[in-house]
Amino acid sequence: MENNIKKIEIITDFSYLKILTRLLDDHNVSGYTILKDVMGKGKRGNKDGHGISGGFKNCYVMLCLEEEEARKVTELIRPLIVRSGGVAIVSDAHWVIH
Amino acid sequence: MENNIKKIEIITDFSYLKILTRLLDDHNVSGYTILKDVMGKGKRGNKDGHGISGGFKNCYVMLCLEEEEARKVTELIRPLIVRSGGVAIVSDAHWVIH
Amino acid sequence: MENNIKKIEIITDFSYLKILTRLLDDHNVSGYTILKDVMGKGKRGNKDGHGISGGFKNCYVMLCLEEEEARKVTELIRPLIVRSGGVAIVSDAHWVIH
Amino acid sequence: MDSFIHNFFAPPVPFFFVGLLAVIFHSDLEIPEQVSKFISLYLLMAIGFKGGVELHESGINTQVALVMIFAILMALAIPLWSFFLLRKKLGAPNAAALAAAFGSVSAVTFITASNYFPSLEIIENIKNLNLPGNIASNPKAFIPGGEMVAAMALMESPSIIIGVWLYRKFSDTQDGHHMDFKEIMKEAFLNGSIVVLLGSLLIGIVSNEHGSKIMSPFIGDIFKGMLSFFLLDMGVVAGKRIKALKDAGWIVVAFGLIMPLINGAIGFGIANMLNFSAPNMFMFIVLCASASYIAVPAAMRIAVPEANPGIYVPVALAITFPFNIMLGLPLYFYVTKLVHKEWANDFILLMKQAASLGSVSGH
Amino acid sequence: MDSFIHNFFAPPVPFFFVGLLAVIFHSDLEIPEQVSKFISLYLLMAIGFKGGVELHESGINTQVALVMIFAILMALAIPLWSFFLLRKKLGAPNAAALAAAFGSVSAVTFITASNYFPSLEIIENIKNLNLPGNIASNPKAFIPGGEMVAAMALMESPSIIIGVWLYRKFSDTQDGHHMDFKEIMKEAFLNGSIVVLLGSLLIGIVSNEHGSKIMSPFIGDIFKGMLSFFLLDMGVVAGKRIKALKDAGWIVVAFGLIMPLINGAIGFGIANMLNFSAPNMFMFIVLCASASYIAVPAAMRIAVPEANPGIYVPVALAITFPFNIMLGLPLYFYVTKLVHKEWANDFILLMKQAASLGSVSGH
Amino acid sequence: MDSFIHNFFAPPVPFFFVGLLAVIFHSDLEIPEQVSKFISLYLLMAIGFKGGVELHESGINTQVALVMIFAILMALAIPLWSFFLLRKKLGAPNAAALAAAFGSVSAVTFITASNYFPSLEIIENIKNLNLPGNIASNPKAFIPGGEMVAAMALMESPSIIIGVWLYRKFSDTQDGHHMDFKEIMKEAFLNGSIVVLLGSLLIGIVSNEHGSKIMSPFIGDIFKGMLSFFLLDMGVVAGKRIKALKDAGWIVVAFGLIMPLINGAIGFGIANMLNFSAPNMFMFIVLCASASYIAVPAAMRIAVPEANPGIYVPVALAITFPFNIMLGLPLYFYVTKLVHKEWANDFILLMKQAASLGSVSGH
Ligand SMILES: Nc1ncnc2c1ncn2[C@@H]1O[C@H](COP(=O)(O)O)[C@@H](O)[C@H]1O
Ligand SMILES: Nc1ncnc2c1ncn2[C@@H]1O[C@H](COP(=O)(O)O)[C@@H](O)[C@H]1O
Ligand SMILES: Nc1ncnc2c1ncn2[C@@H]1O[C@H](COP(=O)(O)O)[C@@H](O)[C@H]1O
Ligand code: NA
Ligand code: NA
Ligand code: NA
Repeated sequence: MENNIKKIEIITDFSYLKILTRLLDDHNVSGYTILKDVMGKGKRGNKDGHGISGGFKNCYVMLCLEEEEARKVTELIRPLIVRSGGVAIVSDAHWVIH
Repeated sequence: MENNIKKIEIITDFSYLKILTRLLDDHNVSGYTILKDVMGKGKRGNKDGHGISGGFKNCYVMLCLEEEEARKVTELIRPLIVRSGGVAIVSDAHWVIH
Repeated sequence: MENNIKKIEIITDFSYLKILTRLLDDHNVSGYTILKDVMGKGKRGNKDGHGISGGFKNCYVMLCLEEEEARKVTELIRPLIVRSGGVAIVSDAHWVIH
Repeated sequence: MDSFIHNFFAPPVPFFFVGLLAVIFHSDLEIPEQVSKFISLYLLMAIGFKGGVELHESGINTQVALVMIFAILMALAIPLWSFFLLRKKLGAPNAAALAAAFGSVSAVTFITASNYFPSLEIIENIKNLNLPGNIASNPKAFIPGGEMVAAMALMESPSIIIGVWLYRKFSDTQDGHHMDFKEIMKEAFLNGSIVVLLGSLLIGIVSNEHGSKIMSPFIGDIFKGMLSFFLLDMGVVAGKRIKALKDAGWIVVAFGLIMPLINGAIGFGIANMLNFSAPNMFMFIVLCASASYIAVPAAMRIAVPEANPGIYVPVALAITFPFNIMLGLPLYFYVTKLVHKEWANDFILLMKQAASLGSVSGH
Repeated sequence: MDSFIHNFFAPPVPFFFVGLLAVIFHSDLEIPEQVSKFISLYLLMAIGFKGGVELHESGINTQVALVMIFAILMALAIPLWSFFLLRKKLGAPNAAALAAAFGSVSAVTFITASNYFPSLEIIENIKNLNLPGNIASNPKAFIPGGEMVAAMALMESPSIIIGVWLYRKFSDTQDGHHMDFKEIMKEAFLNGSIVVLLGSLLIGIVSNEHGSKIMSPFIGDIFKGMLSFFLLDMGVVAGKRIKALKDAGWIVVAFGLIMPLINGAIGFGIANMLNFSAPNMFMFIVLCASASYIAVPAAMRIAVPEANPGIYVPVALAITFPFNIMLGLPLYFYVTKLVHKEWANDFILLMKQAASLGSVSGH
Repeated sequence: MDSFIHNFFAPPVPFFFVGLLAVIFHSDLEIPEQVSKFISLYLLMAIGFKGGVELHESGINTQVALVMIFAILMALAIPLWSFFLLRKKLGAPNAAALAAAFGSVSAVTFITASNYFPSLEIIENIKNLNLPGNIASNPKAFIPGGEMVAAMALMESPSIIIGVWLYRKFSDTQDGHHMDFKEIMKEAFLNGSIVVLLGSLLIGIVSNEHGSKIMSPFIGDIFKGMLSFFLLDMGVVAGKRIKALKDAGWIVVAFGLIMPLINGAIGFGIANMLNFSAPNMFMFIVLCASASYIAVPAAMRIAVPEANPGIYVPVALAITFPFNIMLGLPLYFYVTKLVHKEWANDFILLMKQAASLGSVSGH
């Protein structure tokens, strides 16, 4: 419909959210959206969401970016996510409004 | 896999959620899904999610619609999102079950 | 960019979350992500999110899977979602990191 | 009807109407869900613990045993007649879900009802003043026994079994049938509410008087305020659900008003037959007349997926619950006093003493 | 300045600074949002109920009527001069939003201010000791009337109307104009805070003394602790918002400090002219001087989308609010005592008695 | 073992087991996360404030200074021997994370331990009755000093530094090394718990007796109830985590039981050497023997990403914590009484008086 963009979705350990957003901020990424109460299951076991003891909860970060910036961000976050665990995917989308 | 649909995703200021859903209801949109605790960062600054003082929190609305209805909804929401800020994107998907 | 995957998204009645995840666990699905506070509207009326009386709240489950596994999971969940209501969609994505 | 006025205008009950009116006038008032869960767990913990302490003191006697046995029997029987009354009009799935709801209990109705009685502390205080011999000699006669809390816990789940059984027997479409029955039982008997209620009851029983005094500011003093807050929330949720009833029709509303009267009347008959003490009689009627809008709907949502939660939840929550706390409780108290005339006189005396003492009932 | 020290170092106020410092030192301290909503509803419920009980006792007399009338008038008038003071520097949308904020009130400032007075219970306790005749004969003279709570409720929303009207009249871009005015009114008058405040006020009025005693441990005893907790949260949020002011410039900060003084001075003039009692005068000044950072911003966000919440929220929350609770309240109390000399002497006497009694003020 | 029975059956401790059993029986009982954060902040606020008030009264004397210095030394030393004990079996990353956890403290264990002592108010009440001279003359001898709260705050973070340092020195894979050390320090010393604890401690110190009385219903009266609620939650979370230990093996479970005994014994030796008062000795042992399952795991998750939170969290939370509150506390109290024989006799006398007074210990 409108011009093409890339949508990056990251699900990782909640403890790393502050580091991740600082990284994005330091590189002046145009925008991102965060969910803080994210549960799940993966290679590192069950994240049942009880935050009191740390490390058992995820966060979700989503970025809608032009192809160029998306590629930059992908490289930026890769080493962090390797360390913090979880998944990061990218898919195609289109702007309706920005 | 199955028949094609469009997935519309809207992230905007939480204060506008009631207006947005009323708009969708008034036009008998077939269905939508809402997340209420959404943080993020964009052109209008940091939404750190503390709702007590209003205007620092986002909402997320997602609609899975046939192409036709998706186009209608896109036009419907455009003026509102322009006013309330945030982003709206559309992407391709397929029904598994509906 | 990287190798292709399928992203399955399920939105259904919150009461069925435990049954759904047990089903996924029983079949050793590689991973999934869960949101627990999901509102919305569909054929079965308004889910305004107040959990105290049950049945008025949704959950959201997302799976990033290789095409093969995605097909398996699709068939796995179909009968459950038919019973519990809601929608399930599938779309294309790519791994950034896994 | 004096107790009606009293019950209607003094907290906690009127907060329910603040919540209800807020929704009717489209206010955005909302009690955060996690807070509402916290307060509901708090109320269960408090009522369970208090019941346990009382049960520890009374021990297991004949009345305690009778109360518990007949509580379970009623929880199993109420769904039967409720189902056959409702089936024609609502169909088997909805009838089964509603029958299960009426067979179970509403903890908040029970808790609100317990406000009709003064606390033991107050009675003890009065004892030191001048009371006629019959009151002074047996202050416990003026409060419900701890067995009523146990009865409430016992009544919460059995109706779910009957409801599911009725549904499977009488439903045409056989959708939910492949659901594991064991699964449903687990859902029914191990939901968080019951665990906290029973756990606190047990702790109340084993912890000596010492424990009871430790907990008193938390479970006693702030109890009515927390209940007020919860009823505010209930009003909001009931207001939201009530809209769904427009589609369901007046017959459903009528059921929500008649069923508590029928079930309450049968409960009254049994309590009378078995010579329950006045406070126990009142509470037993309340248990029979009230309907579950939390535990049972949660189980029915899975066990009877064809039933419409837009019907069975609002009936229990937005019709039967407000009916009970507004009109039902005064009525049940009135008939209790009718058959316990002597007790009623003493009770009035007691409450006057309590009032003149500057003390308050029920906390 | 004794009351300044007292106010500054005794809870609840210093918890605000703990929150503020936590943010400044980049701590991850965060009060969960739902908890913060719960405590804010709790505070409104408590203050509303207490006000209702007091209003029930005082009835509607001339002062009550005058307080309410002039509260509304001030809520309508303050935005007018505020707007024209602010417009040049900030532009019409931001000026309208800030004007509406200053015309409205801050419930937490009001509640913190009410801590300057002892509770009625304490005064009654002292009465039984030896007090000079003038105090003993009229203990109510030492606490604000319930009408002040009503005044607070009445002042919360009208400024929104004026703010929107000013914006529509003086703004160049005409963006928000297609917004339904009725919509905005509903948002303004039916937000949850007002409903709980007014609802509790009404319940306080209709519930007899009995109801008041039932609620006392919940709304009285734990009140200061809950307020401390809330101020901790306010400190955290204010700390987060304060950063946004760096971009907005010093002029905005100056407004946040000057406006409460101007509005408070006018409130003082009116209270003096109309012979408000000392406690009512103090609370009236506080209402005029405080600014809304919850209800009004929420309404303005929709009604005036061009206004920058990064300006009007921090001014009210991170400048005016701390200014008021730290420096404003002692100042307003000081001028109140200046014009009520005799009352002030009696008040000091009363507080000494309260202290020697081992009792505490204001809960 | 009398205190064991008492501790085991009276609230708050048994609520831990309700939570644990709920998980074991697959109940859906869950305390909402935001509520659990609220209660944990509440507990820290209460204990911090009380400690501050006590510290204000005692001032800084030699024992206060010694307690604080040796608290820090223990927090730095415990991780060293813990690491070398654990490294062979668990590898450097897991050993470092667990060592840091054992060097730090568990606030809830500390708070539960403080329930062993009566409150100052109760002692004062008894003073007015008839007490032997040695008790009456120094009631403070029967409660831990405010310095113990300060010691707890001081012990919370230093072990993180040692843990990270050990990991970096002894780990083969050098993954986390590029993490900013300053970052980790900030995480360690500025987490919300410490800020609230220290902030409340300071407010307790500066606020006069007046402030202390204001807060007493909030931080004192409802404290045990809130703690009960929190332990219920801890039971649920511990139950969930305990499953992860099946994979980790019995050696890890053994560590969780042995480490508190080793660390507690060393703490006992130091306290004995330095002539700590009996209550301070007991609390010092508790601090040494307890392990952190909140602050330290959060920091380790980032600083030592290779360590498995499925090991170090359950050891601290599901093994060491229940061991301490069930068996550890009575044991530590027993050895404390062994070396403070005279004190122990007086203490028993005091508790008997408290019981006969109808009062309760420790609130
Ligand atoms: N295949 C997947 N699909 C969706 N979410 C996943 C997948 N794998 C992992 N996740 C999410 O990422 C979190 C961390 O994953 P892991 O590090 O693999 O344990 C999990 O708790 C899930 O929420
Ligand atoms: N490029 C983006 N990608 C993802 N989310 C965005 C993006 N831009 C804005 N948002 C979201 O939309 C909200 C409002 O955006 P804005 O109006 O640009 O401040 C932000 O707080 C983000 O949550
Ligand atoms: N077309 C749709 N687009 C997005 N979400 C939907 C749609 N239809 C249903 N949903 C979600 O699925 C839930 C259950 O749907 P239903 O069973 O149709 O009432 C709704 O409450 C929505 O959250
Ligand atoms: Na019933
Ligand atoms: Na004002
Ligand atoms: Na330790």
